[in-house]
This record gives sequence, structure tokens and C-alpha cells, in this order.
Amino acid sequence: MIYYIAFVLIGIGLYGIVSQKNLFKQLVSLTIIDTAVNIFIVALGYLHGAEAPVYSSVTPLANFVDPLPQALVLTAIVISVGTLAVAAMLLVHIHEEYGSVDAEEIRAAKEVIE
Amino acid sequence: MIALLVAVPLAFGFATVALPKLSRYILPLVTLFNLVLLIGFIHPVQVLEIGKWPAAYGIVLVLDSVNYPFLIFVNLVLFALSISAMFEDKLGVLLLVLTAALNGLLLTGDFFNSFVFLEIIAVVAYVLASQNKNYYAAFKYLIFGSVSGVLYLIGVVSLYVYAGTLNMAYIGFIASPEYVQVAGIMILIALLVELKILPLGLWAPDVYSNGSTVTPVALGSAVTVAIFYLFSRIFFNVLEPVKPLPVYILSLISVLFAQLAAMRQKTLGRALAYASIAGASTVMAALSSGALGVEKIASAAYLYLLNEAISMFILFTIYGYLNHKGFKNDSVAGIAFSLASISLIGFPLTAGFWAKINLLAALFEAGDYILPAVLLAATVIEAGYLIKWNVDLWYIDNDSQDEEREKTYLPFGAQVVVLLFALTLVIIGFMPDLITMHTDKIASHIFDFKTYFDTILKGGM
Amino acid sequence: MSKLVEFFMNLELIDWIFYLVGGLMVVFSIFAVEAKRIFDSVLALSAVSLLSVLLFIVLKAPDVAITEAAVGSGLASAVMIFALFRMKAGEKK
Amino acid sequence: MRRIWAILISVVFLHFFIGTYFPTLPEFGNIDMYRRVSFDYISKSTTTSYQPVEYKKSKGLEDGSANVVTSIVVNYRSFDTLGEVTVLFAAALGVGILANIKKRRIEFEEHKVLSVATGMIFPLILVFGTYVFVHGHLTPGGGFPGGTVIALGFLLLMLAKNEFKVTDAAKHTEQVAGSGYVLVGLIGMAVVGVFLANFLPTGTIGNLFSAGVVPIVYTLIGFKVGAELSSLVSDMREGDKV
Repeated sequence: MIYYIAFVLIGIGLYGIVSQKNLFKQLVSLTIIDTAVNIFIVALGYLHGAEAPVYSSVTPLANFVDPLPQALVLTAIVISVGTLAVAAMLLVHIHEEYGSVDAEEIRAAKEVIE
Repeated sequence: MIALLVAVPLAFGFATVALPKLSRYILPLVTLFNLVLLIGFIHPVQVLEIGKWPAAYGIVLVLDSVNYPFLIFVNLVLFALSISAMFEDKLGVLLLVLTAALNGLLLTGDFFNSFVFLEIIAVVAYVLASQNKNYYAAFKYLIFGSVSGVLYLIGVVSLYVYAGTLNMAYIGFIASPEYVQVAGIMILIALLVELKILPLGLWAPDVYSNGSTVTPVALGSAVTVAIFYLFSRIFFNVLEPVKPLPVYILSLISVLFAQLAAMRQKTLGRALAYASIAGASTVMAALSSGALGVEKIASAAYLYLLNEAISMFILFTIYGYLNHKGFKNDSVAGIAFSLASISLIGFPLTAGFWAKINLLAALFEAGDYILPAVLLAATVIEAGYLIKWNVDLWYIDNDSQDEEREKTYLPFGAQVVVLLFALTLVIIGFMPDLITMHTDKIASHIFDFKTYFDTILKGGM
Repeated sequence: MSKLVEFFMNLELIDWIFYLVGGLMVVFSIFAVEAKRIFDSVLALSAVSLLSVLLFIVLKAPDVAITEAAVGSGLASAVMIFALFRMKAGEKK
Repeated sequence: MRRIWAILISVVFLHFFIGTYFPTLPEFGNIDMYRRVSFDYISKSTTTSYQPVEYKKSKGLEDGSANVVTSIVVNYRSFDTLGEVTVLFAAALGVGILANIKKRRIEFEEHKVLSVATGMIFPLILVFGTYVFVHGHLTPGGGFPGGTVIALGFLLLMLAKNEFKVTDAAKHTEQVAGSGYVLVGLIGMAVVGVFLANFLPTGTIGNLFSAGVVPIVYTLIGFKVGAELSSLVSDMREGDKV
């Protein structure tokens, strides 16, 4: 079930990237994809009836879900936010340069420059 | 010991962030240190289990006869780049990070680790691509690159689900082939985007033609070579090859389309960018040709890749400095440029000649006649536009702008590097055995999964 | 019809949460992609991110949930909104 | 036209994933833990034979953090985390390089309530962030969220006090913490002989002073991420500094 949610979200993100002319929307769609993939990966490690993978006074003995996908997702989240920051800065520059973040208007502005 | 190849550039990168002026001088020193370490002190075969965790659990770094030549070449390119290129101070820190990431990507024996290094390279590449106010192209690259990164991640994680580990050798041993195919498709698409095979590499022409002396060289000569290594490692060595036919056809179309597009370009930068795409596609076509697993084809393909990388280094560096100003004032650059173009076309007595002849011979032997035909047609087109550009640049008339003349020299460091690389091409042209010796070795080991697996199994030092 | 009722009767709590949160996420992300104003789509994005935090908690991944809450919906939205402000500042001139 | 293409691509994509990819996956919530390396991560027996771990009782394990995710992130797969830190580093550096826009900075109107409230909350946020990364090996959390919380605290300060700027001190923190991480790895290389190896005793699982180098590394990461992200946000706001 959760697989389908994740992949529908990825599909929406992909649709957004291809269909939207606004570059900012493309970035938003990209972030949706990242979130969806993270959900999918965590779901791959889920085990029915298991606990969160932390030894504590509540769970002194091991009956845990798979911790490795969670560790991978931690890395993936940080990587995606790094990419996002660079992308946001690039967008600011594009807006500075062409006065717009719309792909077609940028193309028009480029032709004027050339 | 081999961890130093990653740790040292990284440590210096972190340390110089507050004083970026230093990084300009540290970068050549660090890459030189890496080269000395590689040539003098560490030799294949070495396995390092990081943190002392056994191979299936932790991350292993492997140095064997396959990645050793690649490591030397990539560090050499970065060393040359640090001398020849012109960049702002802060980019020096970024290039140190790139050095560490490329070394890590070449050494790693772990799928997720390779994803992390690919992403470091990608983030660095986005920033590099935005040099010279090329922001829109960089953003396009970012979108393409991030989507491919997501696909790579899904592929890697599904390999973990199938095999229960992330170690490349163990996955190749455990995971069942029909499942691996599905994950392989995703990883393959991700790598094809980075290797700029055409429908997936539409970002490349704009990024490569930004006229900087860093971007096309770092991306085209260092990163592409490293990713070709990763491709060979994953699909020849570790996993079963994913049905190669679609990739083969895609690459063939990409070669022809890129060459035709290169012919029609009005600026040299874009023409070179398309030529670079065509080169990468040719190597890809050769590696994925129907006769998969033939060592001779792989060996010739690696020679082709080397020739491509060195020639493109020269051409892009000179284009970055001189733009369209011609060689009247700087005949050293002109000679290097012409030698590189000749080698790229494949005239006799250059490295390109042997690359193409070896490739053709190996393909004929294996009974593949489509790629040779495409290759010959591509060579004719390539010869056409490269000779045209050479003639244009040699006989261009810019006497009228006296003020500009002073500026159209290459800096001394760049001249030396470019000339040395051009000489290398000629020397390989006279003595191809120098290189074919190594490429044969790579090719004979890359299809040998058993040796690789045994190396990992035996573990650390 | 009876099959549909049966289907919903047999759902456990965790499935209900998935349907509810997942459905909301899909709605919000469609809104984020199709919204007219960019500001709205950034807000919808951070809503998607917050809902995913809920899913992470249900999936027994507290570490990921905390990181996503701080990084994904906190910092990422801040970065995007700052970028938007920058562009607005350019337009006024 | 563009939308039709987009729908087509998404449908092809979903078709591939649902038709070809999903059958290869295990059923949701029904995975086989014994076939995965995680099983040994949880019981902390990658180098020793299997032995169940008990909270506050097991001693001298190969890895001593009660939070298994942390033990993977900072110990078993520490090299990945080094790479992850590097991605963030490269991104912050890239934003710094790209920040040279000739545009005035983003100004905020100072608000009395906000600035007074921030004065009270800001230290609490810092304490909370520090708590999150110092206890990363015991409770959920760790260096990345902890550092981000600190950066968000600085963001709040930026919103409340218009003059506030992140100074070069952030860059120096980043420098020291980043090199410190590599240095910890190199010390491991000197003491144990392998890069990033744990060279401290792991103690009793569940105690604050346990888990060897893990808390040290997470603290360094916390400082580094905090400094990096605050300077990233500040760079985005300030524009051309020169």
C-alpha cells in the first residue's frame, strides 16, 4: 500500500517536472520526489509488530525494524537539502539575469541577448 | 593507506574553507601527493575495510588492476587542471572536494557509498556548471542530475532488499539475476544521464559550452572517465549486464545525432560540446556492443576513452582561454589544438588512430558491423568540422584589435600542460603499447568476477 | 459494493493512517504542482513534508522523522522562501 | 502539449514500476531480517558470534550506541557520513560562491513581540539542539537534526533582529569541526590501523559516556552542520558582501 502512495507521489513529481514551465515549480516537484523516495525506502525496512530501532528502558531487547534503510534515508535527506539550496540560489541568479523563472520567457530573453 | 587518497584532499578542503586563497596552491600539491602515493607507495591489490568492519557490513575500498590506471589518470587530469585552469579562489576548495569524491568513487566497493560520492560530484558539478553566468544550463543539469540520482538511489536500495547487503561483491554473488535486472535498469539510466548519452544528456551542450577553463575539463575529462569506470565495474564485473541492445542502439543514434549537431553549431564551444557527447556515446556503444564480454573491444574502448579525454582537455582549455580569437599570437596553443583535433579525428601516428583501428579490428573480429559503419561516418563528419574550425582559427584576422592581442596568450602553465598532453598523444601514436598494455589488463580483469570476489573475501591487510 | 465495504472493514489502524495521510499527501502535492502562486506551492510542499514526518513515525523511524521535521520541512522551506523573497526584491526595483 | 507529454512519461514510469518492479519486492511489513546485514547491526555481532543485547546490561560490545541507526550512521558506515557531510559542505560553499548578487539584502521589519520572544527562546533552542546531538547515540536524533535545529535558531534570530549577521566565526567552526572529523578518522588509523576505526572503549550500552567515538563524531557533525547551515541561510539573505 505505502509503496503505491510513494510511487504515485513520485509520478506526480515527475509530471510536475515535465509539465511545468516555471522553474520554481520544477524545483518543488523535485523535492516532492525526494520526500516520496524517502518514504519508500523507509517502508522497505518495515516489519509488522516490530519496534523503533533504539534500545531503551521500554525496549531493552531487540525486536526492531530494519535500521539500515533509515540510516540511508538520513543521508538522502541531507543530500537533497544540499541540492535544494544550490538550486534555489541558481534560481535567484536566473531571475536576476532574465527577469523571470519561466522557461519560455527565459528562452525569449536569451534570444534577445544573442 | 588507500584511505589517504580520499582523506587528505577532504581534510585540506575542510581546512581551507576559511582561507580560500590557500586552496589554489594546495590543490596541485594534494593531487601531486596523490600521484606520488599511487605510483610510489601503493600498488594493487589492496583492500581496506573502513572502521575494521568485515566486508559485508562495513564499507570496503578496493584497489585492483582495474581502477589503478583510472585513479592515476583522474589524479593526473586534476593536477593538470590545477595548473592550467583559471578559477576563483573558492573554486579551489570545491575542486579539492571533487578530487576526494572522484578518488572515493573509483575506490569504493559499496553501492550506497558510490551513490554518496556521485552526489558530491553532482553538487560540485552544478556549481562548476554555473561558471560564467551559465545559470540556466546549470539548473537544467541540476534537474536532470537529481532525477537520475533518485533513480540510482532506488536501484541501490532495491539491490539491498534483494541481497541483504550493500557490498558490491556480495550483491553480485547473492542477488538473483532476474531481480538484479530491474534494479540494473534504474542504475543504468542514472549513469547514462551522467554520461550524457543524448536523449538523456540534453543538459550537456549548454553546460560544456560555458567558456570556462574548468567546467568542461573537469566534467568531461575527469568525471566522465570515473563514471565510465563505475559503469564497467557495476555492469561488467559485479552484476549481470542489463540487456545491452537498447543501450547499444541508443548510443549509436546518439553518436550520429551529436556529430550532425556539432557540424551545424556556430560557436566552437558548442561544437566541441557535441563532439564530447559523440565521443562518450562511441565508448558507450563499444562497451555495450552486441558482442559483450570480448576483452579486445573493451580494451580498445578504454583507449578510445583516454584519447577522447586528453584531446578534449586540450581543446576545451584552449577554447576557454582564446575563445574565437585565433592562434596568430599564440602558436603553441595552435599547435596543441591542431594535434588534439588530429588525434580526435584519428590520423595515423596519433593516439586516436590506434584507438579507432583497434576498435574497428576488435569489432570486426566479433562480427559487429553496425558500429564500425557508424564510427566511420561519424569520423568523416568530425573531420569535416574540426578541420574547418582549425582553418578558421589559424587564418582568422584580428590584427585590427591591437589592445586585445596582449590578452590572447595562454598563461605559461596552461601552455606547458597543453603542449605536454599533445606530445603524449603523439608519443602514444608512435608507441601504442605503452597504453594498450594497461587497457588490456583492465579489460582482462573487468570481466573476471571471481578474482574480485576473492579479493574482497580475503579482506583487509 | 459489498466488496468495498468488506475492504474497508478489514483495514487495520495502520492502513487507515496510510490511506488518510497518503491521500492528503497526494492532494497537497498535486496542489503544490498546479498552484497558481509559487508561495502557495511552497506552503503545500512543507505540508507534504510534515505529513511525511507522520508517516515516518508510523513506520517506526523516529530518527528519520526528527531529521525530516528539522531539515525537510523547516530548513528547506526557509531556503525556498528566502529565494522567493530575493526574487520579489528584484521585481520591485 | 507539454502536459500530455508529462502525463505520458509519468504513466510509462508508473507502469514500469508497478508492473515490473513491485513484484520483485517483498510484501510490505513482511521482510526477512535474518537475510539482511541489519540483523547483525542490531545484535552488534558483526565481528563476534551472536549474543542478544540488553539495555543497560551489555558491556564492551563492538559498538556501544543504544540507537542502532546512529551506530550504523556513525560507526558501521561512517565513511558514508563523511561523504554526507561533504555534500553539505560543497552545497554551502556553492551557495557562498553563488551569493555574489548585486542586490540589497532581505530586510525584515523588527517586531517587538518577536524580538522579545526570540531573546527568551533562542537559548532554549540552542540547548535543545545541543541535547539532540549529544544524546544522538541514546535517543533518536543526532548531529544532522541537532545542527539544523541550531541553524533554525539562528534563522529565528535573523527574523527578529534585522542587523544580525552570521560572522566568519561560523566559517572557522566549520573548518575546525570538519577537519576534526577527518582527524578522528586519522587517529583511528594511527591507533587501530584502519581509517575511521573506533579507538575508544564502548562502555555499557545506554550510558551517556559510552559508544566510543560516536558521541565525539556526532558533536563535531552537529557543530559543523549548525555552522554550515546558518552561514548558508545567511549567505542567501545577505547577497553581495563585498
